[in-house]
Amino acid sequence: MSDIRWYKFSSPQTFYPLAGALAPWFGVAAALFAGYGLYISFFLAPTDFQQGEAYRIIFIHVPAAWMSMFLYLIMAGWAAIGLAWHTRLSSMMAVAIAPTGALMTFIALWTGALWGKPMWGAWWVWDARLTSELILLFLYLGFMFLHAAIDDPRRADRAAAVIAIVGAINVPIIYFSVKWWNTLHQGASVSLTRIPTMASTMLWGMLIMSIAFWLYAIAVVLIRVRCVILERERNADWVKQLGADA
Amino acid sequence: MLSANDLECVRGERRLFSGLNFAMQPGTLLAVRGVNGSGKTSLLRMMCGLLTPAAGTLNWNDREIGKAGEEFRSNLLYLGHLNGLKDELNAAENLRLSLHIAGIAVDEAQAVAALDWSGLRERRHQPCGTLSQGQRRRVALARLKLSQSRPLWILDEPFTALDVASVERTRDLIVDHLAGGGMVALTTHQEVPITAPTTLPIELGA
Amino acid sequence: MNWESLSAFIEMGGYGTYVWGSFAVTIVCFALEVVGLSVRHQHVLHERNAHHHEAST
Amino acid sequence: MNNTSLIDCMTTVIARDLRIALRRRADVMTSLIFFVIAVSLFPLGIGADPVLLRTLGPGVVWVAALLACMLALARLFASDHADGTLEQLVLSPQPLSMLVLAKTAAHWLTTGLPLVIIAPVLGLQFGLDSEALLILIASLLLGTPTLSLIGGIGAALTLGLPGGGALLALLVLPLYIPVLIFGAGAVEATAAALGATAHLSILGALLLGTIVFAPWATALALKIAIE
Repeated sequence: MSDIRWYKFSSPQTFYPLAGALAPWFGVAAALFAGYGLYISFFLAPTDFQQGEAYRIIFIHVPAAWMSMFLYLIMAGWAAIGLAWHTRLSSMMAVAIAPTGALMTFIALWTGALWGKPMWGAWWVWDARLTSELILLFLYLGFMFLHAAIDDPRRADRAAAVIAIVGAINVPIIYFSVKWWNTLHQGASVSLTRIPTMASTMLWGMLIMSIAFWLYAIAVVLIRVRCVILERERNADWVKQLGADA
Repeated sequence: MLSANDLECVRGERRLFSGLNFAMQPGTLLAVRGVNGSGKTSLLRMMCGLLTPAAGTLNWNDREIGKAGEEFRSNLLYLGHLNGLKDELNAAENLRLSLHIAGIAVDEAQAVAALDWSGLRERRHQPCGTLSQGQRRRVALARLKLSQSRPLWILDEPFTALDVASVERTRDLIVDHLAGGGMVALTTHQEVPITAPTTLPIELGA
Repeated sequence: MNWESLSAFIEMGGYGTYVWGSFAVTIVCFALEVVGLSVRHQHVLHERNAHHHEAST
Repeated sequence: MNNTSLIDCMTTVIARDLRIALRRRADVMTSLIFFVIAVSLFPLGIGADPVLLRTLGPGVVWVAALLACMLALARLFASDHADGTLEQLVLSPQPLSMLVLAKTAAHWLTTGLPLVIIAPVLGLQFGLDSEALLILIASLLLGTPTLSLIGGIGAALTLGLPGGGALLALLVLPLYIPVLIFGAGAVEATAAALGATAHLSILGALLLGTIVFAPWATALALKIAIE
């Protein structure tokens, strides 16, 4: 592994206050976008002629599903950077992203089930995307439990980074093999891919909600990375001098 | 030539040592001393590339050992706390197979000769699982006898669990290796006098 | 505004439980995450102060 | 300096592991017996209706083979880690990923191959016809090495960790899913007279991809684990 030491420049100590300053702004922006998005999804978007009002669940289901996928790839990216250049802060970012990504996957699964029940009469539908979402949740849990199982933070970061990279490479393979398996057994009729024909306001609503989810995720990850930094640098002097409200 | 520039080792929250510099020329004995837990084993493992240092670099002929990889490892012999013996295999099999993997082809006669040097000739067909700790250590040491061609020896507590005769034999082998232009880095608790062209004492945890 | 009345809005064309169920799950998850994080943050600061006091007294 | 070639070293690693496996036949048998028992449990659980068993057969045999492979993984590096031979592998002048490939090959010979040999006998229990059994062997022959290679990554990552078994399963099982889908799918496709060439070629592609990538990842994981 090349041993360029970048940690002098992106040291957790300098990032800690920066994250603290940015997080509230992202939080407020997320709230604003969410407000506007909800307004669109409930008051501007028309009723769908096929699914009636139930389709409005896509305004959370689809953003959550997108976020769960993107966050995994971003997590794997940070983990790879941390692994290759031994930058502790990048590994901490990966560790900070994982729980939020897992939460997004959990939300996507729940809203998928709540949508499937009225539409197809079953809480769980072996649809290609829902099944891949479930497997993605296992990949997140694998990353988090492997990281938690190793005491030494350095080895934990590097080992979890390897499984994140291997997982990231497997995500498309898993998706396509599940898609192949789904069309083989179920036929396309039951799959969620047949999203109702998208009136422009619906698309717009989903886009705004996705941005809201993005901003929320950034805010939460920044807050969590501060916790991770504090936990890891507990004995460092700069942590000791922090005021009670830092 | 193996050189270290301000090496640092951190275990958990504790910094074991930092700013460690040394250069091993042919004929140098690096004697690492220190209380238990002062990082002796960590330093040795760092020197053979098993442990990446928290800071600082190690160079083999001015190339960082991480990059010099295969070239560095074909000049290295490492003997750790663990003997590296398979319980199911007998001493001769263990010796030949492990040296083969380390890059030194050894035929049956050479293996038997080395085990004879180690005083284990008559036990060479016994599975290593049935040998005592001292005997297993002597099988591991027999690897030294067959690795004279390797310039750099890194030995972690080579003399533990050995009887006086074995300590004597091993010490002579190390002295010959040093006299022949080899480099040896070792840690030991027993005070075993080893004469070497140049001796570099390293005191850890002082 | 395509809702006649508040009750129609809540009833959501008969799918109220599902739609509001999904939104509830999402909001509860986000709330738990944020609250959990601030608790964790305070805990680390508090625990650090405890060490800090011991060290300095 | 170094007068043993890469191929020499790889064959030495394989020879050593096979010799040990022969002297400790119990390990080889345990995963094989697990496979047989696991497969035989399903009819007891589902009932003996031949039609049902024939449709479930491929899936059951494949899931049991997958679990048997996974259970045998813990052994892959654990004993070498304990007695210090793993350090010798890492310190060998030859590239570690190639030695890991050899080790995984030896592991497959002692666990994967026996499964492939026994599987058709178990397939008969589920009333699979001869053509389906042939494809079952072909799919397992292509699939089980991939399972061992991917499993190697998990085994290296969880080396020396408490609760390694369950953690290994959590890490490795999601990555096994594509192999399971196309493996079991191949046998089902023949039963439905759709032809399994597509499935088998994908299994082959997965195997080639894994041979290239997995040893590198396992070697990296090993270096991290023994630090």
